[in-house]
Amino acid sequence: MFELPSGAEIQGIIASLKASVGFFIPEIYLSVLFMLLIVIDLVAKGRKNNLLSITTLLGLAGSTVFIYQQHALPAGELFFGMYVLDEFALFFKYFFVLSAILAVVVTMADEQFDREVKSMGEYYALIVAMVIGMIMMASSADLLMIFLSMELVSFTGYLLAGYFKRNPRSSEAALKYLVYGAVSSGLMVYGFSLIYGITAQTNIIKISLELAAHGSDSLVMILATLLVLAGFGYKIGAVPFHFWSPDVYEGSPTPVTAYLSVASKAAGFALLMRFFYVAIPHGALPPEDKLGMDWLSLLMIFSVASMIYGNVVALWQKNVKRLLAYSSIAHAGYLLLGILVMDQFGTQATLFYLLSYFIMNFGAFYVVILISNKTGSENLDDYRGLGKKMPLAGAALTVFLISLVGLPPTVGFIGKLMIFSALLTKGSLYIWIALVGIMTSVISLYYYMLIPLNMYLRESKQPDEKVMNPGMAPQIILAILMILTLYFGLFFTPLSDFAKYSSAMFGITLH
Amino acid sequence: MHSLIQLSIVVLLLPLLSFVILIFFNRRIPRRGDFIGVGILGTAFGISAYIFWTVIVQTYDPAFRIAWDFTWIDLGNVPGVGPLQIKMGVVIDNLTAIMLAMVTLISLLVHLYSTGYMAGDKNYGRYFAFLGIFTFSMLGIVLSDNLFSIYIFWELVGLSSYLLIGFFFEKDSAADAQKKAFLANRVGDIGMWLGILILYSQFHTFSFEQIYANLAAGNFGLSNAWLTAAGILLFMGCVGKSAQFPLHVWLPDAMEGPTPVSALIHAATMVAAGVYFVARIFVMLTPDALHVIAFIGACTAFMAATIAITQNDIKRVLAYSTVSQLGYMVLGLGVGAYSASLFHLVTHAFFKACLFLGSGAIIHAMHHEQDMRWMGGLRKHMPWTFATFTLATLALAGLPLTSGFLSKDAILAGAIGFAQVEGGGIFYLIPVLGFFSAMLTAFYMGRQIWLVFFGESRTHLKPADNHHQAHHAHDSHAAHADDHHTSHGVHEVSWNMRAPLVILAALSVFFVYSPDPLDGAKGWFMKMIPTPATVVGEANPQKGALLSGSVAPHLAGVVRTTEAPAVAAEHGAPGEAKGGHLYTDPRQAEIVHAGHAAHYTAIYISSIMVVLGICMALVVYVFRIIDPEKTAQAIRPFYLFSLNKWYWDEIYEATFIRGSMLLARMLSWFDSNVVDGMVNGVATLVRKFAFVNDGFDRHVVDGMVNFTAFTVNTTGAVLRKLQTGKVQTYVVMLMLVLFGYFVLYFTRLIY
Amino acid sequence: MLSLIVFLPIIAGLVILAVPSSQKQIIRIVSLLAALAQGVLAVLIWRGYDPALPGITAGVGGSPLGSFQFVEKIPWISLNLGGFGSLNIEYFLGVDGISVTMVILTALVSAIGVLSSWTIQKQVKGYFILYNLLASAMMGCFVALDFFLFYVFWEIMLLPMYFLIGIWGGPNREYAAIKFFLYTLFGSVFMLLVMIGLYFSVTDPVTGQHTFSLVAMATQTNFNVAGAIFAPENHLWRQIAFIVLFVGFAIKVPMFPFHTWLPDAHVEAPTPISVILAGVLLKLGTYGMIRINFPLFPEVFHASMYVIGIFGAINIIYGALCALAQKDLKKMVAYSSISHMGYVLLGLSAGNSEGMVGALYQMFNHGTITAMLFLLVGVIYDRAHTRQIDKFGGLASYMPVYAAVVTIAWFASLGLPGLSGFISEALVFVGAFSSQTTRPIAMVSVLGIVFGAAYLLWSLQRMFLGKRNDDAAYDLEVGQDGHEHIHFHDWKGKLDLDGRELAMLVPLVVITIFLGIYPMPVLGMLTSSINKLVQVLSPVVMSQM
Amino acid sequence: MEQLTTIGLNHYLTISAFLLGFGLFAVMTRKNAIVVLMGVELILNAANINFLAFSKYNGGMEGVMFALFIIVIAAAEAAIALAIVINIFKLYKSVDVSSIDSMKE
Repeated sequence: MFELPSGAEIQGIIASLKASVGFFIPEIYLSVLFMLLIVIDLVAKGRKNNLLSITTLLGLAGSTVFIYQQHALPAGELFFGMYVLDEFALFFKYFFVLSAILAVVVTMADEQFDREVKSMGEYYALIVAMVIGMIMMASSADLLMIFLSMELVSFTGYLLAGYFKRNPRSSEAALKYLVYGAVSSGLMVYGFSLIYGITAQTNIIKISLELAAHGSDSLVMILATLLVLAGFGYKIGAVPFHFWSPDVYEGSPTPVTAYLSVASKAAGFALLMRFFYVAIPHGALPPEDKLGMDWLSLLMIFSVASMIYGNVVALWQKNVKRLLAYSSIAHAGYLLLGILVMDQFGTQATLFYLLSYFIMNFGAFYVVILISNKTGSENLDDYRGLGKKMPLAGAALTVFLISLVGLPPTVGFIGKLMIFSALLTKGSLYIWIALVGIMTSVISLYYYMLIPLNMYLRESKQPDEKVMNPGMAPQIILAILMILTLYFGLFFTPLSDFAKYSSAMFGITLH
Repeated sequence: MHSLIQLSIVVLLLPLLSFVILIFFNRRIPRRGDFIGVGILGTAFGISAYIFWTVIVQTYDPAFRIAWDFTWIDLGNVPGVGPLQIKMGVVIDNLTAIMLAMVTLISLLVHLYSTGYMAGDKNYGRYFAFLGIFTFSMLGIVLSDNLFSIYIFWELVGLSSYLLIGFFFEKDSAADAQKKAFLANRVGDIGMWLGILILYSQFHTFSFEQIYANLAAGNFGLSNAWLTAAGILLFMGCVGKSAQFPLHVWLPDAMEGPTPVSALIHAATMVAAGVYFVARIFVMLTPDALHVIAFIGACTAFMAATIAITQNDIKRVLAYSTVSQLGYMVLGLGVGAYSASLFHLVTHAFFKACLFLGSGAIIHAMHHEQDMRWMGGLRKHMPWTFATFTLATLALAGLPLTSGFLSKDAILAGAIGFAQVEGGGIFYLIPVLGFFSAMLTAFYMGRQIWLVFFGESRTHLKPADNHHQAHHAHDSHAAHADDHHTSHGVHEVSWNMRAPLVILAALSVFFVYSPDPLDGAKGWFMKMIPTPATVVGEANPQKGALLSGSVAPHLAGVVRTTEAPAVAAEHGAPGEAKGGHLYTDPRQAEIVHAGHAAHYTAIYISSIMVVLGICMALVVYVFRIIDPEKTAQAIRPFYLFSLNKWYWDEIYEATFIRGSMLLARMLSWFDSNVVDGMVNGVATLVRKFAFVNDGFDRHVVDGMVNFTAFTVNTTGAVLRKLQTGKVQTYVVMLMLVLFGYFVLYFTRLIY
Repeated sequence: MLSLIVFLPIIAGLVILAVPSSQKQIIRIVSLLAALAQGVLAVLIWRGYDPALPGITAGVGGSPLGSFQFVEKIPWISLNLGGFGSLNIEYFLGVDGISVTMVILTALVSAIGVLSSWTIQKQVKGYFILYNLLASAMMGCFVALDFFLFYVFWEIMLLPMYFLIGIWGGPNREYAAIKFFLYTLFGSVFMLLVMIGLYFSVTDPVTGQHTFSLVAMATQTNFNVAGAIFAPENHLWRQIAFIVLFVGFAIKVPMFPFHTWLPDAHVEAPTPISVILAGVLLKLGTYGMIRINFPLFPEVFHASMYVIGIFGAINIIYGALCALAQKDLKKMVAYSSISHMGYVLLGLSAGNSEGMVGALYQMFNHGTITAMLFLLVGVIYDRAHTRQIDKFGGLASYMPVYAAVVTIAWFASLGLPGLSGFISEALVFVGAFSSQTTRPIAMVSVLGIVFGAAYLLWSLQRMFLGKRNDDAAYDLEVGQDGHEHIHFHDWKGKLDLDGRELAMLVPLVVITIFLGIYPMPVLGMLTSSINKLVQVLSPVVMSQM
Repeated sequence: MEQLTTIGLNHYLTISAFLLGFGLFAVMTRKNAIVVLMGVELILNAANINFLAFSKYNGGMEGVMFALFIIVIAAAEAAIALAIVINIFKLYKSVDVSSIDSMKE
C-alpha cells in the first residue's frame, strides 16, 4: 500500500527539516534549559533552590532573545505544516515566557514551599516544560501537534498541581485535574479522529480547504467539533467545562494556581482561536454557509454562561484563592466575548485583555501569597485589618482588584473598553451581550470589594498593630506590578499596538 | 434720578441700617442702642414727611407718579424672547407717599413706646433690631414698582414678623405662634407666586407698568379664566398677610408677641400690606375676581366680629376687630370702592395702633394681666390712656366726627352701590353683612370699654391659678427686675408711652382727613387716591380702558375731562364723568356712581346700627338688664361656637396638619421599606441566584448523577451499587452538556 | 491653568505620601495649602473668564477656541485599530459658563471640607490622601471636555468616596459605602457602552476622524457616520442611549426612585464627606445631564421634558415630605437636598433660559447652602454625639451665635428672599411655568415651598426654641453670674462656635447673603452659555440637522 | 447481508463508539481510581481504532502516525496517573475516587 520514498525525496525531506529547525530555536533552547535544570538538580548538593530558580529566571529571560530574533523570520509553515510561525504565535511565546518568569518569582516569594517540600528541582523543570508545551500549543497547526502539545501541558499541569505531595488538598487537586483532563483530552482526540475521517487531513489549513471544497456531513461535523471543544474548553476553563478549575485552583500551590489561571488559560485561548478561526469555517460567514457548524453561537452561550456563573458564584466564596478561581472563570467569559467578534479588532482586544489579565491576576495572587506567608491563611476573615499592617500590599491588592473589576485608571478598564468597543462595532445582538458583560462586571465589584472591605473597613480580631513587612524584594516587585497596572491604564498605546501587530494569524486574514 | 426717589431710597435703607447696627453691636452701645433705633426712625419719618408734603400738599395732583428702576438680573439675549432683564425699581405716587408717611410714623411711635414698654428685657437690643428690619421690609413693599420685588419684601415681612412674634421664643406658645404665622403666610404666598408666574409667563416682565400696558393692549395669550385665576391667586397673598378668611387663624395667636409689636404688625403695617397689594393690582382684577374678593372680605368681617364679642383677652378682642376691619377694606376693594377702602386702611391704622398701644399700657400697668374679666375701674388711675383709648374706640365703632366714620361709611356706600349695579339678589348679602358687623363692632368695643375702665377693680376676683399664670408669664417675660404683686397700685404709664397714644388719638379725628364730618369724598385723601380705570373691564375682557396708546397706561384712571370726549369717542360706551375722572369701563363707572348716590343711605343705616350696638352694650354691661352669663347659657352652642373661634384651628389641625404629617410618615416608611427595599431585593435575588449556582455542584450535579445512574441502572444489573464521587460527576456534567447541545442543535433550538 | 487646578490636590497627596503618618498637623496643613491654592486658581479663572463666549458647542471652524476658555487640548492616546482607523483620545480641558461656576464651587467646598476635616483623628494620612484624590477627580469631571477623560475622572471618584465613607464613617458604614459604590457604578457602567457607541457615531469636523470630544458631539451635524448606532436616523438607539445616560446621571443627582443611597451615605459619612457629597458630587449628576445628556440627544430631550419635569416635581415634594418625617437631623438635611435637587431637575426640564439659568444657579446655591447645613449638623453632633432632633430644645438661649447661623442657613434653605436660594428657586419656577410643557408640573411643585418651610421651621423650633427638653443631650446648670448655662457631656471645647467653625461658616454665610442680594456675579457667567444651550436644544436648530 | 459478511468501515466505527461508551461509563461510575484510568485508556483506544480505520479507508499515513503517538501518550499518562494515585493512596489509605471530595462548592 505504501511505496518507499526515493532518495531525492528523502534529501528534500531532510533539507526542509534542516530549514525548519532554524525556525525552532526558542523551543530547542527551552528544551535544553529543561534538561539543564534536571541535571543541576541531580548534581548540585544542599539547598539548591536559589541556584535553580536563578538559573530558571536567567534561562527564561535568555529565551526572549531568541524569540525576539524570530521577528525577522517570515511567517510560514515548518515541519511539513505541523507547525507555524507567525506574529500570533510570537505574541504567545513572549506571553508564556513572561508568565513563567513571574511564576518563578512568585514561587520564590512563597514560603509554603519551604514547609511542604524539600527539593524544588523538578518544580522549575516542570515549569519550563510547561512553557515549551504552551508555546507549541500556540504554534501548532496540525491535529497531531495540537494533541501532543496539549498533553505535554496537561501532564506538567497535573504534576505541578500535586506538587505538595504530603498535602492532601494538593493531591486531591492533582487527581481531579488528572481525571477531568484525561477525559476531556480523550474526547478531543476522538473528535480529531472524526475530523480526520471526514477530511482525510490533519493539517488545519488543509482541513479548512477540504471543508470548503467538499463540505461535510453536518451530523458528524457537529459531533466532532463538540468533542474538540470539550478539550479546548477544559483548557480555558469556561462554563460548562469549568468544573475542575475551582477545586484545582484552591488545592494547588498558589504560584501554580496563578500560573495555570493565566498561562494555560491563555494557551487554551491561543489554540481555540487558531483552530476555530482557521480550521472550522464559521457557519455564519457568507461563502461557507452550510459547512462546519455554528460554533460562534455556541461560544456566545458559553461566554454569557461563564460571565454570569463565575461572577455570581464568586459572591459566596470565603476563600480568596477560590474566589479568584471563580473570577478567572468569569474572565474566560470576557475573553470569549473578544473571540466572538471574529475580526482583527476582536482579536486585538482579546490579546490586549490577556495581557491586562496577566498583569493584574498575577499581582493579585502575588499579594495573596505574601499575605498567607504572614497569616498562613487565605480566608477572607483573616484579611481583617491587614490594610494597616501591610500598607503597600493592601494598596496594591486594591489596585489589582479594581483593575479586575474594570474601573479606570487601570489596565483592566482598557481591556474591557476594547472588548466592548469591538462588540459595539458589530450590530445589535452583540450589544446585548455587551450589556450582560457590563452587568456582570457590576456584580463582580461586590465580591472583589469584599477583600478591601475586610482589609480596611474592619478591624482585625487580634488587635496587634505591628506592621508586617513582607520583605524588600517582593515589595519592589509588587510596586512595579501596581505601577504597570496604573501606567498601562493611562498610556496603553504600546500594549495595544503590540496586540494589534500580533493579531496576524497564518492561514487566514481577518478584517 | 428724581430727588424724591433718592430720598425714598434713603428712607428705605435707614431702618436696615438700624437693624445692621443693632444686631451686631447692641451689646457694646449704651442703653443697648435703643436711641439709635428711635433716632433713625425719626429721621426716616422726617424725610417721608417731607416727601408727603411735596407730593400731597404742594403738587396737589391725583395723577402724580414718578418711577425709577435698574437692571437687577440680566439674562442676556434669550432665544425666543430677545434681550431679557429683571428690573428692580421704585415708584412714588400719592398712595406711596401717604403709606410712607404712615408706616414711618407708626413705626417711630412704636419705637418710642417700646423704650418704655420693653425696658429691661434681656434681648432689648435685638428687639429694636427686629423692629428695624420689619420696617425696612414694609417700606420695601410700599415702594416697589414690580411684582417680583413686592414678593421679595413680602417674604421678608413674613420673616421679620416671624422674628417679632416669636420674640419671647422661650414660651412654647410664642414659638408655635411664630411658626403658625409664617406657614399661614407661606400658603398665601404660594398663590401669590403662582399669580405672578401666570403674568410673567405671558409678558416676561414683572413690572406693573408693563404688565398693565400689555393687558390693556390685549396681549394676554391665555383665556380670560386664566386672568381671573391670576387675580384670585394674587389676592391669596393678601388673604395670608391680611389674615382674611380662611387664613386668618394666625393673627390672634400672633398676639403672643410683645404688645407694641402687635400695634406695629397687626394695626398699621403687615396686615395693611395685603390690602395695599390688592390696591396695586386693582386695575387688572376681572369682575369675577372682584366678586370673590368682595365675598371673602364680607365673610371675614362678619366672622371676626362674631368671634370678638365673646373673647376675654383684651388683645384678642382687638385682634379679631382688626381682622374684621381688614375684612371691610377687602370688601371695599372687592366692590370697587377703591379710594374708600384705602382711606379706611389709613384711618384704621392710626386708631387701631392707638388701641393696641393703649391696651399695652393697660397690660403694663396691670403687670401683664390681659384678661378683661379681672380689670375694671381703670379710668381713675389712667386718665390719659382712658381718653385716648375711648376716642380710638369711637373711631373704630364708626361714630360720626371720627375718621373711622368717614372711611367705613364710604365703603358701605360703595357696597350698596355695588349690590344695586350687580342686580341685587345675593350681592345684597355684602352690604348686609357689612352693616351687621358694624353693629357687632360697636357692641364688643363698648363691652371692652366698660369692662376695662368702668365699674370697680375686679383683680381680687381672679382665681389663684390664673394669678400664678400671670406671674409665670411675668417671670418668663422678665420685663421687670422688681416683682410687683398685682394688688399693688395701678399707675399711669410714663411719658414715652403716653405721647404716642395722644398723637395717634389726635389722628383719629375727622378734620385731619376731610372738612366735612359726614363725607370723606370731600377730603383731600379720596381726591388724591382716585379709583384707577381697570385694564380688564367687563365690556371688553381682554382690552382695557385705553385702546389708543395715546396715554401712558398708569394714567388710565385719571384722564382729564378735556381728553374725555376723545377717549370716549374711541369706543362706544362712554362712561360718566365723576370727580374729574372718566371711567371708560361702564361697569366701573356705574359702581362708583351708584356708590356716591348711596352715600347718605349708608350713613343712616350705619349710624343706626352703631347706636344699636352701643345700646346693647350699655344694656348688657352697664345697666345689667340682661345678664351676659345667663344669655350665654341660653344660647350656649352659639356662645361656644364664637368663643372657640368657629373651631378653625381644630379643623385645620385635624385636616391639613395631621394629614400632611401622616402623609409624610407614610412616604418615609415607603421610602425606607419599598423603594429601598426594591434595590436590596434585587441584590438579595442575585445572592439567592448565587446560592443556587453555588450549590450547583453539590445538588444539581449530584441529582444529575443519580439520574444518570438510574438510566444506566435500568440498562445493566451490574451497576447496583452505584456511587459517584466529585470528579466523576464533573465528567458526567461535561457529557450531559455535550449531549444536550447535540440534541438541541438537531431540534434546531439553538437557532 | 486647568491642569494645575485639577492636579494640585493629587500633588499634595503625593507630598503627604512622603510625610510620616505621625506628623498629623503637617499633613493637614499641606492639604489645606493645596486647597487654598486651588481657591486662588479658581479666583484667577473667575477673573480671567470672559462671559461673552458661549461655550457648549465648538466655535467657528469647529475649533473649541473662541467658544471655550482656558482650553488645553493635546493628543493623549492614539490607538491603531486596523480596520477601524484609530482610537483617538485627547487630554482636552476647557471651561464655559456652565463649568466655570462649578469649578469655583468645587474649589470653595473642598477648601471648606479640608478645614472641617481638622477634627479627623483616625488614620489622618490615609484620609487626606484619599480626600485629595477625590478633590482632583471632582475638579477633573467639571473641566474635562473629552468624554473618555470625563469618564475616567468620574470613575476615579468612586473609590476614595467608598473608603472615606467606609473607614471614617458611622456605625453602619460598610453597608452605606458598598451601597453607594454599587449604585453609582451601576449608573456609570452603562455610560461606558454609550460612550463607545458615540465614539463610532461622531466625527470631528476638523480632523474628520472619530472623536470622544464632547464639543464635537454637541453639534448634531457631526453625527454623520452612516449606519452608526447613534446616527440621527437611528431613533430607537438614540432614545435608549438617552435613557441610559439619564439614569446614570440621575442616580448621582439623586432622582427618585434612585435616591435611597443618599440618606444612608449621608448619615454614615463623616461631616466633611457629607459636605463634599452634598456640595459637589450631587451636582455632577445634573452637570452631566447639561453637558452630555441633553446636547447630544436634543430631540429625545424634547420628547422627554415632561417626564423629567414630573420626576423633578416628585423629588421636590417627596423629598420635602420625607424630610418632614425624619427624627435624625442629618437625615432630614439629606432629604432636603433631595428636594432641592428636584428644583434643578424641574428647571432643566423647562428647557428655556430662565429655567436652565435657575437650575444652574440652584446647583451653585445648593452647594453652598447644603454645605453650611451639614457643617452645622456636624457642629452639634461633635458636641452632643447625637443628631436626634428631640434630644435638644431651647438651644437658642445658650448658643446664640450658633442659633443665628443656623437660622440663616435654614431660611436660606427654605428659599427666603435676600438669600441666594430664593433667586434660583424663583427662576426655576419662572422658567418651568413659562414653558407650556411643564406649566402644570410647576403649579404642583409650588407645594414644595410650603413643605420645605414646614420641616425646616419645625426642626428649628424643636431644637432651638422653647426650653430644654427633659431628655436632652446636655445638662442645665446655673453659672456664677446667675445666668443659666448648658454643658455637653465629654465636650471640652467652646460651647458656642469656635474660631475654626466660624472660619468655615462665615464665608458661606457671606456668599449666601451676597448672592441673594446681587446674583449677577454668578448669573453673568452663566447666561450666554445657557442661552447657547437653549438654542442648541431648540427644535429649530434640530430641524436643520 | 453484505453488511454482516464483509467487514467494512462501519464495523470499526461501531466498535470504537462502543469502546468510547464503555470508557466513559467506567470513568463515570467506577469507584476505584485504577478502573477510572482504565476507562480513560478505553477512550483513547477508541480514538485509535478510528484513526486506523480512517487511515486505512482514506489512504495516507497520518492516521497510523496519530495512533502511534496516542499509544505513547497513553503510556505516559498512565505513568503520571499511577504516580498520583499512589500518592493519594498514601494520604487517604484508599483509591476511592468518589470519597475524595474535601474541596467542593
